[in-house]
Amino acid sequence: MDNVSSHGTTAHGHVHEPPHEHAHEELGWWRKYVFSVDHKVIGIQYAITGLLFLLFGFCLMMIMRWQLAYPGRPIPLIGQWLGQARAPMGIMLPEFYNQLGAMHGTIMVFMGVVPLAVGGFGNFVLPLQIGAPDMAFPKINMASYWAYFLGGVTMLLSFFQRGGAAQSGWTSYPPLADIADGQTVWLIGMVFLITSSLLGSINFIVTTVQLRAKGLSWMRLPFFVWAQLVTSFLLLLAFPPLEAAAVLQLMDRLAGTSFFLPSGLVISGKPLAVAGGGNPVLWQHLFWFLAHPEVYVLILPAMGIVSEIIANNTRKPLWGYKAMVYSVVFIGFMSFVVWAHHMFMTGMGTTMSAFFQTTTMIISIPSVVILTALLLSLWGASIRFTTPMLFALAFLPMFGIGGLTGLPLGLAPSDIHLHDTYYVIGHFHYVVAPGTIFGLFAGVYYWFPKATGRKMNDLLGALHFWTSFVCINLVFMPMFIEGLAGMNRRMYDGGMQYKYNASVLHWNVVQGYASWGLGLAQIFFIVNFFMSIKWGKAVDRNPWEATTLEWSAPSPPGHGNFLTEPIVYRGPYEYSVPGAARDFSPQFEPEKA
Amino acid sequence: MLKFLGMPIQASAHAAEIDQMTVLVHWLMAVLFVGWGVFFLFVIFRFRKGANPRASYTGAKGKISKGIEVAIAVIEGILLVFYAIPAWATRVTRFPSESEAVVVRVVGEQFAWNIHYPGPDGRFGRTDIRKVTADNPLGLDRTDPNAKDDVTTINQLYLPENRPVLVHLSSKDVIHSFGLIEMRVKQDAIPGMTMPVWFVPTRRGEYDLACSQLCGLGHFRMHGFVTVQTDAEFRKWLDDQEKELRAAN
Amino acid sequence: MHSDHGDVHASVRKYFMIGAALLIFTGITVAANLMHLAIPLAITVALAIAITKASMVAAVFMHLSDEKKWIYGALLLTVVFFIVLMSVPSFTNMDSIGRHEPAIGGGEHPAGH
Amino acid sequence: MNIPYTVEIRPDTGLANGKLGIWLFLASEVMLFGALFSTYIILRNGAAEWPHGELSVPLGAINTVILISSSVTMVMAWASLKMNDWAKHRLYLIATFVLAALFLVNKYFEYSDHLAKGEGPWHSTFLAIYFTLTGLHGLHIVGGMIVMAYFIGPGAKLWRANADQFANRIEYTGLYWHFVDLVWIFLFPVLYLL
Ligand code: HEA
Ligand code: HEA
Ligand code: CUA
Ligand SMILES: [Cu+2]
Repeated sequence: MDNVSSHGTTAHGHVHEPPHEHAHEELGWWRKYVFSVDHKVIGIQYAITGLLFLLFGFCLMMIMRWQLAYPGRPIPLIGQWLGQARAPMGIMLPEFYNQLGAMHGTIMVFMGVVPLAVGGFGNFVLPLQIGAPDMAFPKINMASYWAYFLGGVTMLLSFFQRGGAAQSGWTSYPPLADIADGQTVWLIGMVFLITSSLLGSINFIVTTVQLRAKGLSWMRLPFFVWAQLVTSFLLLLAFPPLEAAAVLQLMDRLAGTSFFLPSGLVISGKPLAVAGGGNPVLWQHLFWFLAHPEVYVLILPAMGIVSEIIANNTRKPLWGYKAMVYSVVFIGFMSFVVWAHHMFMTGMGTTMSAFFQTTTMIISIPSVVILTALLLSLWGASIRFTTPMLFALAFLPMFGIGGLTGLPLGLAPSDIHLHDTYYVIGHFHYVVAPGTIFGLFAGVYYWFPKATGRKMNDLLGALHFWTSFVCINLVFMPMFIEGLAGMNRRMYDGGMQYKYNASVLHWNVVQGYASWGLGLAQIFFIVNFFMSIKWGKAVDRNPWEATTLEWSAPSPPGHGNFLTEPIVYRGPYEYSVPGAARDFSPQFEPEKA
Repeated sequence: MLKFLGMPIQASAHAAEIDQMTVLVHWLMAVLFVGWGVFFLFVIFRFRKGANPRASYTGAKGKISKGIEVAIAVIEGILLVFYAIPAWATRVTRFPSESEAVVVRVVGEQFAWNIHYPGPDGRFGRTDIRKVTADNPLGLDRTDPNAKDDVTTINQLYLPENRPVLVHLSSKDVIHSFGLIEMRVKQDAIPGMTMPVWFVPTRRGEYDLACSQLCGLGHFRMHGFVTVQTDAEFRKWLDDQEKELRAAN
Repeated sequence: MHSDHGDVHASVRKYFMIGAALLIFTGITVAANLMHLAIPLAITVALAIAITKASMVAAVFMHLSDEKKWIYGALLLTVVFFIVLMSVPSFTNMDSIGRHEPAIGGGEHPAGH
Repeated sequence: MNIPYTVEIRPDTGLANGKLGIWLFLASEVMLFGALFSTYIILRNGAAEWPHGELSVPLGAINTVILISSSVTMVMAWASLKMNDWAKHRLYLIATFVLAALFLVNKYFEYSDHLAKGEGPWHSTFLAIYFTLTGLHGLHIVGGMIVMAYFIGPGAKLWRANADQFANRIEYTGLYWHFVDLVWIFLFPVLYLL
């Protein structure tokens, strides 16, 4: 029956296929660069928007680091532009500090890293790597970008509403988030962003399952594709509960319900006039049900990128590719059952805490496996220290620090001391900043030639790497010292009122200068980026002598990507095959090449 | 290692246990990080292109990595079963009985800690949401016989040394977190819930009571003070409070 | 998939029969409600019927009885995580050391001798 | 440029792209409503009492009947296409649309009844859940109607150009529509009866 039907439809389909509106005729400028349905254009739109948001989110943080270094001193340069409601006489108000913190977290996670890693690299690279002409649903792809764009604009505009932007942390715990200013617009923005991610993830899964080139079996997929596939499943199944929670919080704020408001609240000395009966911990469960998988959404694409680059620059196959694939699938699966390790202090009994501590320890093992495989891949290599490789190599120990410091947080008793301190901030910034962000930088340097036909400058690249590497460690390493000493996070004055902080306060100044230094270091990147688009060294299809399919397409690839239909003959990382003429045997070259 | 980690003094009976746990994990982390780090530095030096122009297709051999991974899993398991779970269980199940402990209610609000002692009768008075005023943030109903001798303070928690303390923690408005850094105590105060928290202060002195959970614009200044005294001093302080109360009425 | 015509013809009858069965089950649910069963029993009955109806819709109208392994796979994964999600209520309340009680006006506060 | 497997079936997976896509979408919808049902259970367990008989069972039952019928007409709209009966397809699709509209009219009466009494979502936990769940479900109905309206109107052209693709699209719309029905099958007992 199946054969019959598929046969019938195929015949029909080809004969009657209407001329696609975006077939080969020339498109106008708008359709080509703005409302494009081409996955490469959308990928680049995502990437540039994501980078701009990263920069913006970082600027917010640089302002905050001034306040932490010099609490209560007027902010130089931009202080007087911030306005009376935010920084009278250039001195930051606590509510503005909280807005910056909440928006930094939100912007970095939902509008910076995810759009760049998934929307940008996923869109641009994934179809190329599996030999597809485009994503499975190009229009949905475009819709997904524009939903993201709208969400982003909504979030940015929220700074200008009365009362300012959201100020209850990126975690938005009620009851605070139910009553604080700015939250409504945040929630509306989140609904857009969530919608965008859902549309995108459906597209990625279908594309990977359906559009793989001939011969590209599952165990021949580049690791990056696996990472994106798992990531998409996380987005698909973990985001809806947060969407539900956002709707409930919106109802609380707009329709006067009390899903998250218990009875008997007294706010500023007056009983709160709501029906009550709600449960504030419910929000935390729904939030972390998403947000724990979300942190793997932040790291897995970066791991994928790093793996590609390591294979390419070691000139040898990834060690333990299969174990890595199983691990990444296992991580994805487990990430749905560890969420409450963010909530040990909400009054958890022994049973539940034992369960979540155990799952947390279990999920650390596959990360160890992947990292170990990547490290062992270096053994016997012939390492080329290209710019992408510098960032990819640095990723390993940096992620190592971030990941290892997750362990004391995952054990509930040690988390008593560390919860909500700078130790947590240090833990996750090591995974997201010198971890993920470095991975993403590596990816930009690596695939830039594919997207533009030109290479980025290596000297500027090396400068960017070394300055960033030094500064970023100076920002985040002291956080462990501060956290162990007990310094709380989200402190407007850096915690200077507390005696136990006295011995570590001076680090705030160091971190301040280091973060501004980190900001300056990005100038190398920005200059390099724009300069290379025009003046970079022109390259051919395969400048890195790589093996995966994207390198068989022209640089930059035209509409439809490949000139001839790609066929895959071997695994993804066949470098230095004994007996081969060259030290790389691409997937797309037949045996006798 | 403890010294190296730079943790604050241990001012409660269970602090050492928690720090020991922290120290053990950090040993594990340090060994892993240094081990892998040395390996990492060695390979990127040894296998740079200049030193090894032709890569090996098969690369590393042997099963050491599997051994290491299993070892890590086993160590984590040991930490979990023998340290973490029992230590947590003591925190959340072995509450001292109300008769042997100093019982005190702590109620967070934006942005202060309300402290409520039951007084000599050992019973907390009734509270009523309609009685909440600026002078009576807890809405304590002084007409209730149990409430007559209740002592309340704002941001001042007095405790005797070496006696178990049982705190009934809650919040009037948003989520706060009761953080006694030096005593390794942290517990969210969640509105609509009352959470028991217990510990035994072991060192006399003045400590900070921090709010560890973002609770609004005054989160950073929601700063309480804990004074740990000898039992006699503590009793005297309570007596003085009682006297003041009677004088006021 | 029901693409050749004879096949679809055969299914049409099935669709109407299932539609009728669904309506009958709806009637039963309402009738059971009129009987005022004890709450736990009423919940069991109502959910049992709802699950039966839902399975019929999914199996027949949505052709799930005859699908491809990728769809089954995706749904299986969803079901697993759905079950995890449905355990959130017990996670929220089951093992909490706290008592549900407002800070103020919770009546007598605990503490005896 | 054509995307492969939009209409024809990929041999190794046995699927066309849209089929997998719509099922993945439904999977995410399962998680969305799952979270809301979870919320319902938590709040109901935590509530001191739970109102009974606040909603009109006849209205709810009628709406159940309407939605179930619309599922039948929807699947028939697709089956008619497969049997090459365009006229019947139109009839069934329009019937589905009308039934959906009826459902909303009914809902409108229910809502306005409550609001007239001043019993909006703010009134009690029960009504908060009732309005949120049915409101979100109602939005899904509206979404389905928009899609149907498109296939009744401008989208119908595709049948001439590419019959199989059109039939597939109707099938996917149907899958979505049955899911909306399926959610209601749970909402009805949970909100109206228990
Ligand atoms: C990309 C993001 C990311 C990643 C990958 C992780 C990974 C992990 N996280 Fe983290 N986490 C966050 C982002 C992330 N986390 C964020 C954002 C928060 C805070 C949110 C907030 O409150 O605002 C957080 C908070 C957080 C908490 C809550 C803390 C608290 O609030 O008190 C916990 C507790 O269990 C935890 C645990 C873990 C664990 C066990 C891992 C494990 O998966 C880690 C496993 C990895 C390893 C074990 C490393 C292995 C590597 C080596 C051994 C090699 C070493 C190599 C060399 C030296 C070359 N994390
Ligand atoms: C992905 C997530 C992510 C990333 C990447 C970062 C990056 C950084 N974060 Fe952030 N942070 C969070 C997520 C993230 N953060 C979250 C979730 C919180 C908690 C919020 C809360 O409390 O609710 C937080 C909180 C937080 C705090 C604690 C505030 C407090 O508790 O009061 C601090 C303090 O120093 C900080 C600092 C930094 C710094 C210095 C960086 C730097 O590493 C930034 C480096 C950035 C770059 C290097 C970007 C460079 C971009 C470009 C160069 C673009 C170029 C553009 C073009 C070419 C067009 N962060
Ligand atoms: Cu109270 Cu922070
Ligand atoms: Cu987590």
